[in-house]
Amino acid sequence: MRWIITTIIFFIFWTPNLKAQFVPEGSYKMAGFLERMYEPRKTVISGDTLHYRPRWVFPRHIKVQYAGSVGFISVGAGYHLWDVYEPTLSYGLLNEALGGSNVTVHTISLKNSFFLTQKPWFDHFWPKAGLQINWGNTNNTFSSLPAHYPEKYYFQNKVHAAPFWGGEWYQPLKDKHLTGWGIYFEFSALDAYLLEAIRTDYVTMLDVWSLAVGFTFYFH
Amino acid sequence: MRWIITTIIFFIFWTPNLKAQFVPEGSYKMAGFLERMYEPRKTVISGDTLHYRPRWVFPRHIKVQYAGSVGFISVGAGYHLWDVYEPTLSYGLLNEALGGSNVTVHTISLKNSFFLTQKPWFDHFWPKAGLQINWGNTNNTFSSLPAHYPEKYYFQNKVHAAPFWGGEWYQPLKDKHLTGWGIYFEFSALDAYLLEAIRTDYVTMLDVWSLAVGFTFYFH
Amino acid sequence: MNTIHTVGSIIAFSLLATGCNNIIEYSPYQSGTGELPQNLNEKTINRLEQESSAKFKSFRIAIIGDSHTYYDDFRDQIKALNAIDSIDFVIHNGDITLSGIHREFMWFNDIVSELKYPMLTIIGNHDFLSNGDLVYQEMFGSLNFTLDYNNCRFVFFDDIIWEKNIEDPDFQWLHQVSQKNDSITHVCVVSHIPPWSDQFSMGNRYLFYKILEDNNVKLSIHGHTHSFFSGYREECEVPFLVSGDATDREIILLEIKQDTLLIDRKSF
Amino acid sequence: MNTIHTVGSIIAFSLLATGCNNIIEYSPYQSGTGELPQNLNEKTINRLEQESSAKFKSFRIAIIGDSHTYYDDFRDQIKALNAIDSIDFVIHNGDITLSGIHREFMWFNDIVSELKYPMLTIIGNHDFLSNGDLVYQEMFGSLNFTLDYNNCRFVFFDDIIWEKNIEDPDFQWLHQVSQKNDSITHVCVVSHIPPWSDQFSMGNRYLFYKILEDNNVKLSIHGHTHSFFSGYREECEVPFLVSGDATDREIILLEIKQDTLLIDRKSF
Repeated sequence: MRWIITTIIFFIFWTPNLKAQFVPEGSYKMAGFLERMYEPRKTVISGDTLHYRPRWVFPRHIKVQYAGSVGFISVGAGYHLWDVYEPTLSYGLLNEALGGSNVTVHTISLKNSFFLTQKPWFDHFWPKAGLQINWGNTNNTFSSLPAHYPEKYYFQNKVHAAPFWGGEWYQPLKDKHLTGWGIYFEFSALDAYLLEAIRTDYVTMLDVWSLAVGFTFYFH
Repeated sequence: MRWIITTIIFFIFWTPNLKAQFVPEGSYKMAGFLERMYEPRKTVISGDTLHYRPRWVFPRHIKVQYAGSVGFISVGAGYHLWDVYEPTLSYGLLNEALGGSNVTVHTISLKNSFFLTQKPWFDHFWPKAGLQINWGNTNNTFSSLPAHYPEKYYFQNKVHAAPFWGGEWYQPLKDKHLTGWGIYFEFSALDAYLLEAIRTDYVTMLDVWSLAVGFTFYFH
Repeated sequence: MNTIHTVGSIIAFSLLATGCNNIIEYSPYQSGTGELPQNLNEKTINRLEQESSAKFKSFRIAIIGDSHTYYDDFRDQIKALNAIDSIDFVIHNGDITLSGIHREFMWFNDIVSELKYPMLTIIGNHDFLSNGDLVYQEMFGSLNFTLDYNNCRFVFFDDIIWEKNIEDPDFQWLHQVSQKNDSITHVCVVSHIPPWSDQFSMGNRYLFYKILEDNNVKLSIHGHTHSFFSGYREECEVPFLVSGDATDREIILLEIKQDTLLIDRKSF
Repeated sequence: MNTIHTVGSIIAFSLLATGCNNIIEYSPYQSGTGELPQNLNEKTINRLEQESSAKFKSFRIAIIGDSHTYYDDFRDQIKALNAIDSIDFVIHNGDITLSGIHREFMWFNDIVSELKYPMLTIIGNHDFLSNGDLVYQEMFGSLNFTLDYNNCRFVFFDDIIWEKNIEDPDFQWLHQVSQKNDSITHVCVVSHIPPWSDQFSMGNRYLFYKILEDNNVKLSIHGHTHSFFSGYREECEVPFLVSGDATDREIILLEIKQDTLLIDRKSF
């Protein structure tokens, strides 16, 4: 484990110090299918014409992530809204082959990530933080109790919220599909762990973090 | 009961034979709020401007209905799409006060109604047919079996499909909110009843129908 | 104006053809809306207990069950029952509906109204679906009840568990009303689910057997399995009788004598 | 370059501070990922059975339970146990976690690793949540097991029902291993849920009592209720001992003698 973390830290801080501009547009020729998505389309509603561009619904980025309490590996796609907000919906998998767990866990996660600065640090590093909502599907997790239980016998244990903080080292690209890519790390803390950190002296605020590392690819 | 049905039949066939045009537009001055909903608005998505009219999302009609296996009384709203299709989403209530049932039943129903003719019969009467999806909420109905049952112990009994046929007597109006109104009847047959009609000699195709009567109000 | 009358006639015809009986339905899940007869079991018990003799006297009953929505077979079964001479009463072992919805109770009632013998029903697990348990109670009365007839006691016991979200049957009541009493000639228990079915926990099965044995019950009568069984289970000293469903096209006749119970199966 | 090193140091510090131990977590629901010790109960049983004498000899055990996530109280409880002289072993009556998630098992293990006496745990209903039953089995071994010590038999019995979607406890196994055997001095049963709790159907409760009575069990030990109880229940001839939770800040000491069992409560 340690060598992975060390490699990542090395990687983040020693990549060449190129000038960065976040999600630059038009810096390189786009692929045909992306260009076509930027073209306006029309549809008719109640006799009116609605103009739209397919690009609006096609994701801005995809992420591939290792660990972070949402599976051994997770992949997701998302958007970039109102300048500072980056929602990403992912699916994570943990099983015998991927992560060595003797039980399979499927996790759906909505990562609500916010940019913490207006410009990147050292031209490349964007500090981010936000809240993740993780929805775990495995044995004996439930969002509402099975009918045979008395009311409120257990609290739901399927959905967990997890605040996180971290950052991403962004690298622009001259590519017809991608405007750039980034490598990120995030420390997240599950609500259940935070609760124990608050409630007990035994569990401290340093015991609750789960590290995720991953790559982001940004589309034109 | 009989007198209600008789009154309705009488009403449908003896109202004056006015010239009808289905959902006429601009025949009368609209109310301010409706007119404003027809005005185009703008919003910005990804740097693009999207033009739309609030009228697109405001329902075309509302319905108030008696009986029809979806409650003593049900109210709903819907749209008119692709000329022939009229979807209506309703909520129906049956309880002690409304219908004299010692158990309360809440029903959500999606009425998928289709016009069967291009022009009304006798200038007013539109034959219609379609499929209703009824979702009943009461005791011991479930869409998936509670966890303590073996798999497939029962078939789901919460959602029922019901084909229906009927028609509406349409009357245009000179009103600033409404373009017209209609009184309708529908005979619907729940899938469970149809199944018995097919499976057994005892239940015949004449035993399975449930009558609904109601009013529709059409907005500008 | 002729066409209008044509259309009017079509609608009027539809209304008449459907009999205007079930044509106004507020919900398939309705209950207590007054279209069904009330307290049929209670009325039958009153009638039978009046006709009953104070001392033991041999008699014969018919047993059927699990009619569900096998309406054609069930109608034939009712006709076959009417064709049999001298039955004192009929027991229906439960599952009179498929989904516990109101119209199924109406159809059941319509068919059963042709029966010339008095009939008692016990509730089945299917009759608990939707609001069926409420409709059932309106139509028949209590879910647990007893009949004393010709100095024999019949204990009708609701043993539905899963459909009540895992609720124990009222074993205390069962034990109390089945209590060995030397003045009663025979005690028979009637419940829809036989105790070896999977709705019973291991302990509830054990307890049911124990109550049957301790009270010296003569015969334990059930439905639910959709196939006939008569005889002993390994774990219990009391014999069981299980009726099949309406599609088996048979009637079980039970001859109750001073010293024995005779079981006969009659096909139709 | 100075600022880069500052940021690097912050991250490196975070990693070191968190100990890098739990910092890579694939899922709170993971199981079998190798961070936990294995088969703790089995190892303890092997050790105890080697130390055990062939004939009866008086001994003393400590009983705790329902530690859940009361970690501060639980740590004090472990310290208090260490401060007591001459305990042969400790029994934890189950609910070692709150939600059955992996990290709770790690925290439990971390605290318990300070205990100087051998400990046996029985699974609780909370330990069944998420994939807790799988983590539990990896960490401790079988859910049903026995310990023979100084010619006494301790039967550890998993009686969790609802969390297995209504599955009967293995009463046949319980009956078999508790079987009255004149060569064994005392038999004690340990299970998380006392039989009068609502997870038991009426019949399962009756059956549990019956097995305890028929096998002449000396004491039936439980947790689950979060409050201490010692004595008889109306329906059963075998006495019960129920431990409270970790916040009760007490340890139950059980002195096992040839002719009697002495129960003592020690606050800390």
